Amino acid sequence: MLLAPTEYVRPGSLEEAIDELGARPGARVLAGGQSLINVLKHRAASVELLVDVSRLAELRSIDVAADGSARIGAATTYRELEHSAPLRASHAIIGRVAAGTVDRQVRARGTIGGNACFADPASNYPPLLVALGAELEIAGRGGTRSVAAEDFFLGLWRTAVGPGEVLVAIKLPPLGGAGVGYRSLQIAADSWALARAAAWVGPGDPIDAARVVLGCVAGTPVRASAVESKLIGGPRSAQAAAEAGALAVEGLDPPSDVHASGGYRRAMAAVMAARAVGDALGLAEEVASNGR
Amino acid sequence: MSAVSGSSTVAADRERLWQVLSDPAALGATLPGVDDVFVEDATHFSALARPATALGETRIHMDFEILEERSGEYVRIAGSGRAGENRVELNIELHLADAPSGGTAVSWRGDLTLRGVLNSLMQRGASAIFNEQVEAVLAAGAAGGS
Amino acid sequence: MKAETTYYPAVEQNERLGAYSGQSVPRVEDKRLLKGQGAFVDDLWMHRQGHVHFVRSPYAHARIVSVDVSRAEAQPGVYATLTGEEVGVLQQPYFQMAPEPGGLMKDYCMAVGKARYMGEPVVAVLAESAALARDAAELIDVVYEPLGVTLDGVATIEPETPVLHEEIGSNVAWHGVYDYGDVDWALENADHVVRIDRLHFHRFSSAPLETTGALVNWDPGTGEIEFRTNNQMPMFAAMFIGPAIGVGIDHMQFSSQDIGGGFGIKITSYTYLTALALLSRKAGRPVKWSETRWEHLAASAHGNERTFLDIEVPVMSDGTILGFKVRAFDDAGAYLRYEPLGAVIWSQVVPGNYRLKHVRVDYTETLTNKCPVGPNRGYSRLQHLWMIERIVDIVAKELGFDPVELRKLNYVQPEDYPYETPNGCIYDSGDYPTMLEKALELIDYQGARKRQRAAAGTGKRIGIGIGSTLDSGTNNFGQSRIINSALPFSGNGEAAIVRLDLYGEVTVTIGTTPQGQGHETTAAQVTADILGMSPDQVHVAAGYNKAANTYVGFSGTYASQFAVTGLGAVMGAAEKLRGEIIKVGACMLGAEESDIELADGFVRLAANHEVAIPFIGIAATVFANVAELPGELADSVTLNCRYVYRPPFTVPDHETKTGKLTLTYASQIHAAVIEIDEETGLVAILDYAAVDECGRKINPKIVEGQVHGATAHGIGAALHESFEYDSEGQLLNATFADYHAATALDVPDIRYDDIECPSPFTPNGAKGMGEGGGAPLSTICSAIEDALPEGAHIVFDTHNHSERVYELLRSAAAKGPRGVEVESR
Amino acid sequence: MAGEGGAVHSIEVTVNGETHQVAVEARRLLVHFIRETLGMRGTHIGCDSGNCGACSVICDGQLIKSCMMLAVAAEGCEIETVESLGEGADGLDPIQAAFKEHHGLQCGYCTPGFLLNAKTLLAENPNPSEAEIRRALKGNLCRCTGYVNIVRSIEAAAEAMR
Repeated sequence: MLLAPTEYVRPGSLEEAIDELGARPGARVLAGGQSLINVLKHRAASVELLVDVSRLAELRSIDVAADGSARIGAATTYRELEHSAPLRASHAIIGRVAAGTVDRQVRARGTIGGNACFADPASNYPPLLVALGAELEIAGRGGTRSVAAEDFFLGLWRTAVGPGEVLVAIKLPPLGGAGVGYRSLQIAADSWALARAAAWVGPGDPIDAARVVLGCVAGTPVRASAVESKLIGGPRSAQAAAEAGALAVEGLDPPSDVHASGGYRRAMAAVMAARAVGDALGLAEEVASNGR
Repeated sequence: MSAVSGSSTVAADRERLWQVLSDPAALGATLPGVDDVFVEDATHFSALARPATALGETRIHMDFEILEERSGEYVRIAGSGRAGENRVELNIELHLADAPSGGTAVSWRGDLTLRGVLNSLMQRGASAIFNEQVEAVLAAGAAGGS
Repeated sequence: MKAETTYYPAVEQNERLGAYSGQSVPRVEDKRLLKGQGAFVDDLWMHRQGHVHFVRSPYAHARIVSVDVSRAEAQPGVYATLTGEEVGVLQQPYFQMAPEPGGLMKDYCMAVGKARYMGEPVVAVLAESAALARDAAELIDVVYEPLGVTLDGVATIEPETPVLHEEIGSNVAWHGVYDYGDVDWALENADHVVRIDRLHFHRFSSAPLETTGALVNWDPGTGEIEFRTNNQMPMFAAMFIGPAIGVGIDHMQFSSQDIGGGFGIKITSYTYLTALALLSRKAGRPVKWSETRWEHLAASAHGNERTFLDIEVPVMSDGTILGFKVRAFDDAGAYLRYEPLGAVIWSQVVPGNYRLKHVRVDYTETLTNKCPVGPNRGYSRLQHLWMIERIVDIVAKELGFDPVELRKLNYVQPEDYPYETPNGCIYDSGDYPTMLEKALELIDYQGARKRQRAAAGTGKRIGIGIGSTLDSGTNNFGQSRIINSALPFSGNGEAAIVRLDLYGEVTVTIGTTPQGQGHETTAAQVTADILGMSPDQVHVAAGYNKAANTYVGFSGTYASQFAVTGLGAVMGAAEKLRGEIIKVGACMLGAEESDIELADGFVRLAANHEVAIPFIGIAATVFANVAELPGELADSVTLNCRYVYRPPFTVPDHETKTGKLTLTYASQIHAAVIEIDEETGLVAILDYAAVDECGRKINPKIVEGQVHGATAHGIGAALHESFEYDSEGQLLNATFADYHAATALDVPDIRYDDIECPSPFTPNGAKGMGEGGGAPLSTICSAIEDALPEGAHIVFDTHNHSERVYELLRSAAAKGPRGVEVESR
Repeated sequence: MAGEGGAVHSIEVTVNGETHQVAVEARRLLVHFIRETLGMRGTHIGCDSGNCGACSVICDGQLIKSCMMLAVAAEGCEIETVESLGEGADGLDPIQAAFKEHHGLQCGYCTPGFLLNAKTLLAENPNPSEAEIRRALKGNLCRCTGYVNIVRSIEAAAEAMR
């Protein structure tokens, strides 16, 4: 419960934040703190300087453009995502996933940017952001750059955000008529997900475009390319969805932990993938709690 | 206890890479997140490793012993250390071979054991972080060697 | 009635209970708790106090080669440290209840020489703040020499395994055979014998939301040690601590006000209290310790893990189950902190709810490199009761009996009470068939069977489960002689004081340590009835305080007994006070005692209510105007009445392992309808019903609340709460992020009903309750078994997370061994 | 309160309407600030991983877990704790009264968190279904009641407040 000594600063602007981060290799961004503070409490890791960006106006806006694309400030809380009307119109899935994330208390403080930067294999947004083809906007001394979600997640608790950089925003392309599915499995209501799957399927019939992404099965979200190419050009059928499962986990060897063996996790990833694709095809839909 | 393994191909040629890898002091100097490298003798050295993630750094004081080596191709290392009240134990072997397309192909395999509450907290991630550290060492070795 | 004559001396039921006893009177405790005014141990402080952090062993088994505290002690703000080496000098090993060789164990408050489980305290650091203590702890250099670990509660007895305690020479803590009736005859003569390879009861904890803590001060001036702590059995703790550190019980003061749940887990905190006392003496300061959650999960106490092997069940063709034979291995973890009492407590319920006549249990208590076990809600009985319920369901399934009819056939019947079990325990009252009927109604049993058939082929499977359990209460500590004939324990008891204060206030002090069970409220209810007033006119002192002189050797709150022992003591004291008030009142009114009655806080003439004296008049006279009274009367009253309730126990027999081990037998019959998702193995509870019987209820709402809580613990344990160690003995779920305590979304709405079968053996007809017997563990397993496809493996574990259910579902297709065989003749 | 080492910041925080100007170490958690620095003991600690919700308080109108927020990060915030509920030393607000009437608490350790959870829930949704109440309570653990009577208490409070 008791953190190691650390320093704290709450910069007034993004520029100041970048300066603070640049000045100290041991500095880290503190947003909602709903993951970071717990890690520090157990002294599993320590941080020299916490740079609190949670109140930076530049990081807290939700802008939905006329074309249906959205730009979400990295320090936007789950609660804000859950209640954003524009986002509900453009990308309802973002709010739905937010609404099922952990609990009210965490949703009031936790941020989508923090979730992405935590980059835990069990985190809820990474697979979804990859499936939606999101771009992540990173600012640093060198200016601002955009990284595709697929290239953003480098490994467990590591992302493309380098030393001295800050994740500023998450940009979502317009959904058009595409369907999105998101599925997640936990042992209990408040536990780590064992398997997650997100699916994005274009409006065409036969299917013209698809992205299927798994979570919890490796250090980073895993793109199920085999499923995607099988789906594209095929019918929007329940059978297509059912077949997606086995195909999605081909060649995967997920890790084991106290909650699930790798084998079970693999089997569940297949089930979640099939269901998510089914949801994206509009065959079924479930709004479930999706754990931590 | 979790198994660790991986492989990567680095630009440096085998002899040069080996030279750097087998010189902890020089290596330590070029390594990100490794300080206080102290070489006791030909087979014993210690270091403060600070694997860095988005969540900060975990400071691990490690003592290493080179158990077996065949110059330029193979080394087996045992390490033990502590992170706060937790303990870390490590057994790893590295194989070096000339990569067909030039450079050196390195593969490693071993096991990593965390003991203490850290083990419960890091069970999903310890081996992944370790493998990334090895890649960092090789990269640094390659850099030092090229 | 034969109850009184045959089994126990006649018990007079108190006629005066009624106006308030039996009513759901709102709890007096609630106001302060709702206002954030409760006083929990972490809310207390003392001048000059230091804060303690324990450095714990990261190894499950390791020799402690050296400890260097110099860098830590050099830190500013660090007051002192305490090492295992010092403890080895300052403390005598704790008294052991086990006979030799298990009793040879040398157990200390911290690791001395070697650590035997991950999380065992190795060094204690005392500093100005908890944060500084933790900072300093990181500077303590402990050199460990890792040793081999033994983790399997059965395999640990094999010759090649590492031995935890050299002085014992093996990992067997205790072994005994309980043999009742003639099980060999039964197995030879039965029409069928059902053989079950293995059943496993997993490790979990009721994990109270408030962790263990204490504020301890060893006063150098008086030599007295003050323990302000949430330990839930203080005098038991004192009996361990005193001899260990050479301090008399008279020099130890214990107190607590509000305790944030206990469920038994806080009984064995005496080891930490010992370390804190030693540290306080060394530092010359009060020391404060609040356990973190990971410390609580890794190193307070776990519930007993038990493995049942080679179960053989003789069954007659009509479904009569004659009994069973089993080898049981109870895994006590690294030390015997309350054990091996668990090796006998289960025998309070040898036949469960059934008329089983022939039982043989070959019982071995073993040691492993895991957290020591301690009493945990349903302690030792729930493991045994779960096994019996598994037997009944498996017999029904294998021999084609209806699980409902098979239970009704084998249940102890209403006309059987008082019912003597094969080992001489007396079930006081009950009606299991009626309870089962009620439970089935609550889940719409017939409708559920229809839904079950309708679900076929939908990818979902419906299962219906039943769990029948007992909550044996008010135990006879003489049962400890069954495991060690030399133990000087027997009977039980509880003390209470009811006093008329100077201005006529009625004050009650009790010897228990309530943790949410509403003792202040129920004590006020019975006192009010006996003294003819309303509960809000009765002041019950909050919490426990040894200085109140209201305790006996086994005072505390545990083992489902307050309604009998605690309230029995309060009622006895209130009756004594009533007698004194009437005596004084009669004298002052110049009337016969028989003409006097008590009402509304007055002593008055039954015939003429105008002739009355308020209690203040009685009190003022006795305490401040005593010369007005005749000397012999004045000498015969104190208005300060202490009473010790003593259940009518005799000493059980060591040789035959028989005797009256508990006074009351509350019962629970649960029923559930679950739905299993075939693709994932996830279990969803669709309907859940709990029917309770605990004799006469003093406060029905409190009883219902206890049933809800016990049910939630069982459901959590059945589906997602389990302590898991890896092959190195590392606890893998040491925080609430990985130990999945049940949330409001995991526990369904519980449909509750009850029946009342007053106990003939208690002064108020009540039975102790609250532990619940782990009924949900039996119920959920029963429901999963019911949902599995033909040919599937039996449900063999109490813990059935989605992956295990997934495997069970697929075991049918695998056509492997099913864990059960039937021999029919 | 003892010094803890590390950087110190002077912050201004309003708790239950009273504004405090205090120096706190950067590493100090809001829950320790409330319990130790301010000496208000109604906010409890039940875990070290942000799961149990015993430390729940209201921060600028929203329910949060005070063990996952640094005190320095609460600079300028309005905090409400259980001590703010009900009139004076003895008064119970409708939610507290409902918990008492429906036996929505046993040991009482988790209760402050549940009360504040219920307060923010009913402020947003005066007429919640049982499912909505259970969903809202997910972040608060109770080991005594099995939640049944907590849900009933909140349903009753909602009715009383309508």
